[in-house]
Amino acid sequence: MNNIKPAVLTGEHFMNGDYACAEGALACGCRFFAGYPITPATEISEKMSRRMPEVGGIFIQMEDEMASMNAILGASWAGVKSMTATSGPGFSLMMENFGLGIMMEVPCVLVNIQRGGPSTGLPTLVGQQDMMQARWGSHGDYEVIALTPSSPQEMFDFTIKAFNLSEKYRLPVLLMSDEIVGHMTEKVVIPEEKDIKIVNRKKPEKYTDKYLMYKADKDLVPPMANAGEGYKVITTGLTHDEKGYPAMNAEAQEKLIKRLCDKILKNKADIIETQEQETEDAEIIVVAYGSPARSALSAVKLARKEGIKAGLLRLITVWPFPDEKILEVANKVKTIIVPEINRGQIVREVERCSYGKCNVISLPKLGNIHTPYEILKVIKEVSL
Amino acid sequence: MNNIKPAVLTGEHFMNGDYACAEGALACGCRFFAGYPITPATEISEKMSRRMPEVGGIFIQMEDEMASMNAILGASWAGVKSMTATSGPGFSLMMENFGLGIMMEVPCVLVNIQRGGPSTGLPTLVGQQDMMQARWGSHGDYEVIALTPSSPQEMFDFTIKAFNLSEKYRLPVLLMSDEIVGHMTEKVVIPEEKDIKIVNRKKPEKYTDKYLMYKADKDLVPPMANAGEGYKVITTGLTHDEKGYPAMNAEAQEKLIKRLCDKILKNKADIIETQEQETEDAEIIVVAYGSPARSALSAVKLARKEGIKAGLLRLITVWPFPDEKILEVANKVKTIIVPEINRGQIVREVERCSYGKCNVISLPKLGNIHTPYEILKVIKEVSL
Amino acid sequence: MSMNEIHPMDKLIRADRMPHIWCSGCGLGTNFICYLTAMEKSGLDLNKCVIVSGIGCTGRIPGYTNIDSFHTTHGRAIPFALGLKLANPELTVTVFSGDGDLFAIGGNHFIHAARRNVDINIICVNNFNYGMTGGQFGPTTPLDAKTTTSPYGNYEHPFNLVDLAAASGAVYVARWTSIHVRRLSKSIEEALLKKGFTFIEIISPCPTNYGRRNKLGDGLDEMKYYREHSIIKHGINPKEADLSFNGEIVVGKFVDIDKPTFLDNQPDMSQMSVNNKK
Amino acid sequence: MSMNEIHPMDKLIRADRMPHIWCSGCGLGTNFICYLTAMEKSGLDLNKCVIVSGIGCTGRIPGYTNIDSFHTTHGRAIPFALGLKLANPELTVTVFSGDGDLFAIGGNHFIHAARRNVDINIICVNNFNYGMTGGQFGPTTPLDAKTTTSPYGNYEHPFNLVDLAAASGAVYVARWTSIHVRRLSKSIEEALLKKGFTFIEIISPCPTNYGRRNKLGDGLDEMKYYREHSIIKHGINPKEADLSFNGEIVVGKFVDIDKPTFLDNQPDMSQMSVNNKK
Amino acid sequence: MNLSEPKNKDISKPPDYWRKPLDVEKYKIPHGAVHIIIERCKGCEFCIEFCPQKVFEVSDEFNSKGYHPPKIVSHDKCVNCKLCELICPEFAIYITEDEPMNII
Amino acid sequence: MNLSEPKNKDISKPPDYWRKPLDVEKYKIPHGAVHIIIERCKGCEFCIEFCPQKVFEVSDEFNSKGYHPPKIVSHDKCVNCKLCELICPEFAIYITEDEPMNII
Amino acid sequence: MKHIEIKIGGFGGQGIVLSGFIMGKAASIYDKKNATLTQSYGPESRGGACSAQLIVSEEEVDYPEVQKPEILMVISQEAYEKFTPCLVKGGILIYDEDLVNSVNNLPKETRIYSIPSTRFAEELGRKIVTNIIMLGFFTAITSVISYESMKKSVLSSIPAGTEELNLKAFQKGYEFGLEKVNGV
Amino acid sequence: MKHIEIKIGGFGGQGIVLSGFIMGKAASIYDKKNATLTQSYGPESRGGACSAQLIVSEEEVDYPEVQKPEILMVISQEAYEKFTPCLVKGGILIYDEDLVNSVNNLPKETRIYSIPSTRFAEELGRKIVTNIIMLGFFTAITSVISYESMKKSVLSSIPAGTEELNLKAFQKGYEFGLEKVNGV
Ligand SMILES: Cc1ncc(C[n+]2csc(CCOP(=O)(O)OP(=O)(O)O)c2C)c(N)n1
Ligand SMILES: Cc1ncc(C[n+]2csc(CCOP(=O)(O)OP(=O)(O)O)c2C)c(N)n1
Ligand code: SF4
Ligand code: SF4
Ligand code: SF4
Ligand code: SF4
Ligand code: SF4
Ligand code: SF4
Ligand SMILES: [Mg+2]
Ligand SMILES: [Mg+2]
Repeated sequence: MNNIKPAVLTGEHFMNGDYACAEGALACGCRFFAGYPITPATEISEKMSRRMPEVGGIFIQMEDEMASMNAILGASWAGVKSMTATSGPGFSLMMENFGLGIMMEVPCVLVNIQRGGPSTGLPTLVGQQDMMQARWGSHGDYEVIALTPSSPQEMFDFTIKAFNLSEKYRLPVLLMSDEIVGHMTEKVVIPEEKDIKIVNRKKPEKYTDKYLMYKADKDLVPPMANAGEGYKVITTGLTHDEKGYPAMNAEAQEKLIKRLCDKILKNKADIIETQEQETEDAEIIVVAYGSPARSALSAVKLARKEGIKAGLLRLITVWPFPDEKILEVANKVKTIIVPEINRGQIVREVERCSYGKCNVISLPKLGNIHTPYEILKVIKEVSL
Repeated sequence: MNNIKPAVLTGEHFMNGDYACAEGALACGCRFFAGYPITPATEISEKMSRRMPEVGGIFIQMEDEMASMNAILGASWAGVKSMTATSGPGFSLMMENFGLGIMMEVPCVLVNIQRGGPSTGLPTLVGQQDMMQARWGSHGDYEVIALTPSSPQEMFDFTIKAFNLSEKYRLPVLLMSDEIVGHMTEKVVIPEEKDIKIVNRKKPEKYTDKYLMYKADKDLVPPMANAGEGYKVITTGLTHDEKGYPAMNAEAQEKLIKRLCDKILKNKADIIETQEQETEDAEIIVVAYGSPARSALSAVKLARKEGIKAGLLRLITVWPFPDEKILEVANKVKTIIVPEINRGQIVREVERCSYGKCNVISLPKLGNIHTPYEILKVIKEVSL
Repeated sequence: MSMNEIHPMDKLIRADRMPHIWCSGCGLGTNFICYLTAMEKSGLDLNKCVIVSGIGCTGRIPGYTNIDSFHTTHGRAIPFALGLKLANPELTVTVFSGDGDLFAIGGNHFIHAARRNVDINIICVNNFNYGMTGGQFGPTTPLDAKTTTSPYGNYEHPFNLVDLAAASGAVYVARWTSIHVRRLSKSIEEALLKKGFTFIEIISPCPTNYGRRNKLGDGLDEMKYYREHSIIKHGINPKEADLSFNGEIVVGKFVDIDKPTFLDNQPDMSQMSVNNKK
Repeated sequence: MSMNEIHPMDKLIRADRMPHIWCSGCGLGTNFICYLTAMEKSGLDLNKCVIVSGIGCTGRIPGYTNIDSFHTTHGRAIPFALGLKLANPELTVTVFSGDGDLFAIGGNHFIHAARRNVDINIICVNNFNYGMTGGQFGPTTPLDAKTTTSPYGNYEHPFNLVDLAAASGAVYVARWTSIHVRRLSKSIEEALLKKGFTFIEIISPCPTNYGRRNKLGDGLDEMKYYREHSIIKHGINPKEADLSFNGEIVVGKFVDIDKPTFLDNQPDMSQMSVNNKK
Repeated sequence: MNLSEPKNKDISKPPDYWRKPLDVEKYKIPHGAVHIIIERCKGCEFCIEFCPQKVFEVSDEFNSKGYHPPKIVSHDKCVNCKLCELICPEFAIYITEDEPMNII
Repeated sequence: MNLSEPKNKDISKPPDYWRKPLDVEKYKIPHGAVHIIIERCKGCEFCIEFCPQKVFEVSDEFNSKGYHPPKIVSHDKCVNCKLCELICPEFAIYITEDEPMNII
Repeated sequence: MKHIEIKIGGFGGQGIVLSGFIMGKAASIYDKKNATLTQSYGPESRGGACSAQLIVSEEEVDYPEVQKPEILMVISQEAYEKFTPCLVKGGILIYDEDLVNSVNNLPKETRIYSIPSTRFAEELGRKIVTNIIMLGFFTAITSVISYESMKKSVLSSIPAGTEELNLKAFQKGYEFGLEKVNGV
Repeated sequence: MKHIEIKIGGFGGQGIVLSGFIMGKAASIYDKKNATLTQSYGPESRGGACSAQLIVSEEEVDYPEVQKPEILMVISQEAYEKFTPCLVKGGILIYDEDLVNSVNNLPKETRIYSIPSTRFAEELGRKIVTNIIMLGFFTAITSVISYESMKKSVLSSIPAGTEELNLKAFQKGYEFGLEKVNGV
């Protein structure tokens, strides 16, 4: 038994983002991982293949990403916290059954270490090109939760946060990381087990004939019965009523889809997290997330040194989108600059939420993160 | 040979939208169809299975939608116009390789007869819930062309238009129809063969050693060599250079992805089609597409009868989005109303493009189209 | 006749959902009751029995079963079931789905789960077509059969499902038809109690779509056909249990072997030392 | 030694892309040259020869081949190839890809294309792992083998690819190793000229990932191992050609039969009358 | 290879729990009371065709779904084999045990 | 079943086009001129190990990629079998036909 | 009659949608009017509720759904119950008297016509032509579609080889309808 | 030294990234500084261009990429050619003299240190420890990371059972470096 490590590796580690993500999952109780290798997310699988047996969990490498996604849904229904990890091509393949997770309200975590796309694209280089796909990639209407870490430490922390949100709101939560963060190695501090805040799914009362699978509480989230507990679970990807029975009509659809969306939208205040740096008096605000948020912070510091009133609004939760926060900022500043490693995705949301109140500038880049100077240059231009 | 029908069924037919789509494809030379049955798109497959052998083409029912998508890409590379048809769940599964089509620049047509989602949802009821997915459903950055017919006649006409655009701009074009239009039966007039305008892909000059697979012309579209013609085609889903060789760096990515997007964005004037009814003096404009555009037209007519200055802007091309047209309208009117069979998707684009210039109202509905009165009610409310 | 109209199976089904959606003469109801009977006889704790399906007429079975039941997406029942089983090995997990669901879109999951010998049970209703979407041909449709997408007769060779299952690694492989109610039920019971990946194919009438278009008469005629044309050949090489259009139907149990399951093969960490971890 | 450094194969490869990305000691280059030689000897019109792959180290082969070449997405080479072939039956279409590409994510397309007997040729390089992504186990990895995702030894049963191919309907099934350059090349030539769905498995060294982690030495050691441990058994039942870890490697041609292809079976419309169209 | 001969234990003969073997209740033929839930029936006629005792016949009546449910023509002949219960796709028939009939 | 015996036509023996059968050019052993494209070599040593005539040996030199290409130690022994050409993964060796050597 | 809305209801498998198709084709192709047919059905292949909705108009049809049908044709009790509440005042109800047996709660001034079409069809030897008999009946009773157009439409919409049977069925319903209308 | 940027370049398979990892771990975990390691590589598993970039800083590292390295350590000619242009004026170049043979076009005032580490490694019997020798050499030459921390980091980053060999290699490089620095 020597050299077998505990689930929570309390202490300081020099660790890459992918590994930190795996450790975060284990630390908050994830005991089922199903994945299919893909650069640059493979290291998560690799770490899990070594660690899961150590902590009595299951690691399985599936035949593809559709299988991986479904396996974690099944595992979660068996009452076990579960996760998968992939990158662009695999993310696309998971989208159909990500929708099943939304419809059946299954807590679990889906990690996307974004690389350059479309198609096979640039497997070894960074991208943030799946941000809109995270929101719209599956057919039908739904709302999602997506978090964007900027460092290995946050890969650890936000994985736990993702699990907590998924258990609380009963849906697959997206951790939208990128190749730079996933492959970057930095110090990761893992707290003691008792200091890790863990949220677990609500359980229903004892089973009676009157038990309703999908009767939501006030928070719009129904308590969850796991398989094997005697609740006679009934669930389907079809539109269904509170009993969980298929209900093939427009009224049932309105009711169900509205609740599924509202459980996110009405709890935005609880879900959304943003971070501000030097924003109080800022006239120019950079809105950023993921790895470019690091360049943006550098740029803002450089700009301040030059006396420019620049600030950073970092999105930690990109979805649900902080509409109100953006409008608040738009009302206050002259210009918003949005650097992204894509051709301008989240900037569209910023534009939408700004209602023309300020100037919105997209700073797209592909295949690499912006240097601070690239962002600084634009800050300077608009500060004139 | 008696009773075998020609490819172009010139004449008047009482035909449903799905069949009209199949006939449109055959009429403009589609000779390869690969599909997998799914309600409410199955009738397209069924019609193709009967008709393709009649016209010397290939109908194949694949094992799933990923296979269908790839089969049509292969067939198109063999020089044959090809198509597939599906609905939500299958559309999700096609997304990864839709991206391959974008990257390899393969002309073909992908039809989505939208039903209610997410997940298996409401197989037999209408939806327009995949409109954003059409734009963002595959990983990576790219631009798409998506058309939204409102009648069986348009199913015929727009299928031809979709093929023409796909051959002209070398990409898979989306026909985003819906269950109501697909299953609706109306008169369809099929013109004489000679009156059907057909665009075929540009061909490269005779092969020499210097031939470059992906060297674009001024229109940003490279001429296309088919397999078997001696051009030593080389193509990949990886980021590539003009030779078609993989190029694993940010510069190649910037260059390639920019061209792939620009060939759509810079040709928007040629691609985008909208239709206006009673808009000249309108103070309230309904922006609609697909089947609800029919309700919207009814509503506008009823409003006019009551002396309200209402108009209809119908989107025929939803993607690329008519940003400029919307801004133009927003500058002119008091209110834009957007009825959609979803929880408000395209309305977000309308909001984004209006820059707060006018009031934008989302009129979402699920599982059925709006009645004219539902739209009229809102028109009346905002006209006060 | 009693006034007390409670069918003894009503406790195992969601009786408030009756009548089910299946057509008159469809074999699915019969197959379903065979499964319920087997589960009851097996002595398994019903609270630990789980049923999973994809989409299709057959796929509606879980929704009518009064145990933990999962109606997943088309083709994905097996990986979903695998997740359930591996995460909680106490569960007895059965996938009950159609030929199209399991072998068209879902074929890859089938062969891989069989290969891994995950301890789940697969029951496939083979009605030679996609019933739910209106009767298209599928990977089990015989050559020349007419369906809505093979109007001139099917031109694809069908799979021999029992052979494919055996070649993929299943430890228990059997085939019955809907008329073999007792043998089928007993076979399902065996499979439920067997460790490892089991596969049972049920040849079943779809009068509405397949039967009608192929002039096989109604459901009753198909059932009679099975009674007359089935031949039991236990232990035969599954390769020789090919089905042909309107020909003899070989039924029986073809494979019943023992092999470590996916969970049996998991690393025993108590034995691990630093050396194993390189 | 000549000063004219033009390799005779340079006309068949995209020589300006040399050196290729494959590691020293990798079997892929050798397998590749066997294919090129076969194609040349076959007498086929090279302008009508097409090569298709998915993603992986093996999947890079098309990009180096100086004929129409398609590097598609992971797992999807077969349906892409099928589209090419059916849309233009004049083409000779070969899929050259890895074990993971063809049998993990792509497994379903394989069994279905074989079932349909689409006239394409599949060459699968089985290096027992996913080379390109850094050496994870896959569906052909032997039990107990170490890979980056089986650090304690692989606990999944592998497929016997030749058996699976045969059970799925392939009309030509053979297996060779990278050392069997002449037999392999001849076998590829046969497959190229054979009508119907053909399958050739090539056991091939991946010293960097699989070999290193399993103490098999470098590429040369693996090649020597194949030379010593291969045994040719033509015509053996593919079921008996199982591979085991570090054991005997049965090679040879196992299946060579004739069967109408997908295109052969297409309806002959000149025969159609109104009655057939009901 | 992995394929061994299947263990043909018992599925080749009809399982023994379906009815009590005759020798247990010697001289008595089990007898069942047949119950039909008319409204569930979809008129497939499986029960009519396959009941070994030909207990049923098609009736002329319709149920509210428009199907002709079976009617019992010779209730006395029922031997409680429960085949009808097992084969009816609609959960529309079940058998309860009745006093066995002496055949001596 | 579909499985018939494979036609074992010719792949069980080495194909005949690899070198001219000896009886064609009686009394002459074919002889090849060996060409190595040093810069392509990745030092796998396949050629060295598998050349039936042991024509090669590892050289001490490095090419610019840092690999040791083979060197020719007994050029005269080459019988133009082209195995090296077929087995070299790097397209780094090829053989041209040389004057055959008389062995009488 | 500038714009008329028709609803047909019954079970899946009764040829409901085909009836609507034949009517619509007659109106559209042969009578040269505008016709829009929509349908609705559930997950069942057979036996589930099913309806067809047809709008026949001299103008273009914008909104395609039927909201308040002027004519309702029903072939099941369930469809009767479900759809009669929508029928306009003074509308026409046509039904199969074998399958709809309790006719009540009707909107005011409804004109009611019933026919034992299932029985007639059984007499003709093929239950499957019930819907064609109904179509003949419909043609006699309403003036939405001309007799000639409807006949053409029937003939061009049924499987080859079944012309005679279908024509007989159509005629049977038509004549029965004429009798009803003319009060014979 | 508040913020220092280091770049390591060579071929895949040479342990480039591991070198960066060991340095970064030493700085971060044992020297208690901030360290950020990033890497870049191509599609090749072996033999392709590969580099590691390490920032060691007393402050938090925001932008993680190395733009103008103060220290460049290269183990292939290709890496030499590619990366030397970025080296800052007065920076340090460390290279393997067996694998980098033409050293020219260097930025001004570059301090150059070379070591035959591949040869040393072959002498130690395992070519694989080339990078550990380089690390020892690096430790002696620069003052970025303390000797003790680097040693601990080496020991905690290599496979169990290879401690002795690696320590020997590290020591070899370190001593050779000390000689160079002290001009012995
Ligand atoms: C991704 C996806 N593609 C297609 C469908 C449509 N679909 C639903 S069931 C089905 C086939 C069902 O056939 P089978 O599994 O044989 O079941 P049966 O109805 O015959 O019992 C299909 C194609 C779907 N729901 N999802
Ligand atoms: C959808 C998708 N999932 C995963 C990957 C990552 N991926 C690329 S190649 C590969 C495996 C390759 O293995 P194999 O086919 O055996 O080829 P080899 O490299 O061993 O020749 C994987 C998993 C991908 N590109 N796309
Ligand atoms: S369509 Fe076929 S399989 Fe489906 S319920 Fe009807 S008879 Fe059964
Ligand atoms: S990783 Fe393996 S398969 Fe890939 S090139 Fe290297 S040796 Fe060959
Ligand atoms: S129990 Fe047996 S004998 Fe009695 S009615 Fe049923 S099938 Fe007939
Ligand atoms: S078997 Fe059941 S459904 Fe069929 S006729 Fe008999 S009672 Fe009715
Ligand atoms: S041709 Fe044959 S004998 Fe000559 S060097 Fe090559 S392998 Fe050796
Ligand atoms: S076979 Fe080729 S690559 Fe290998 S050592 Fe010989 S020449 Fe070099
Ligand atoms: Mg089926
Ligand atoms: Mg491989």
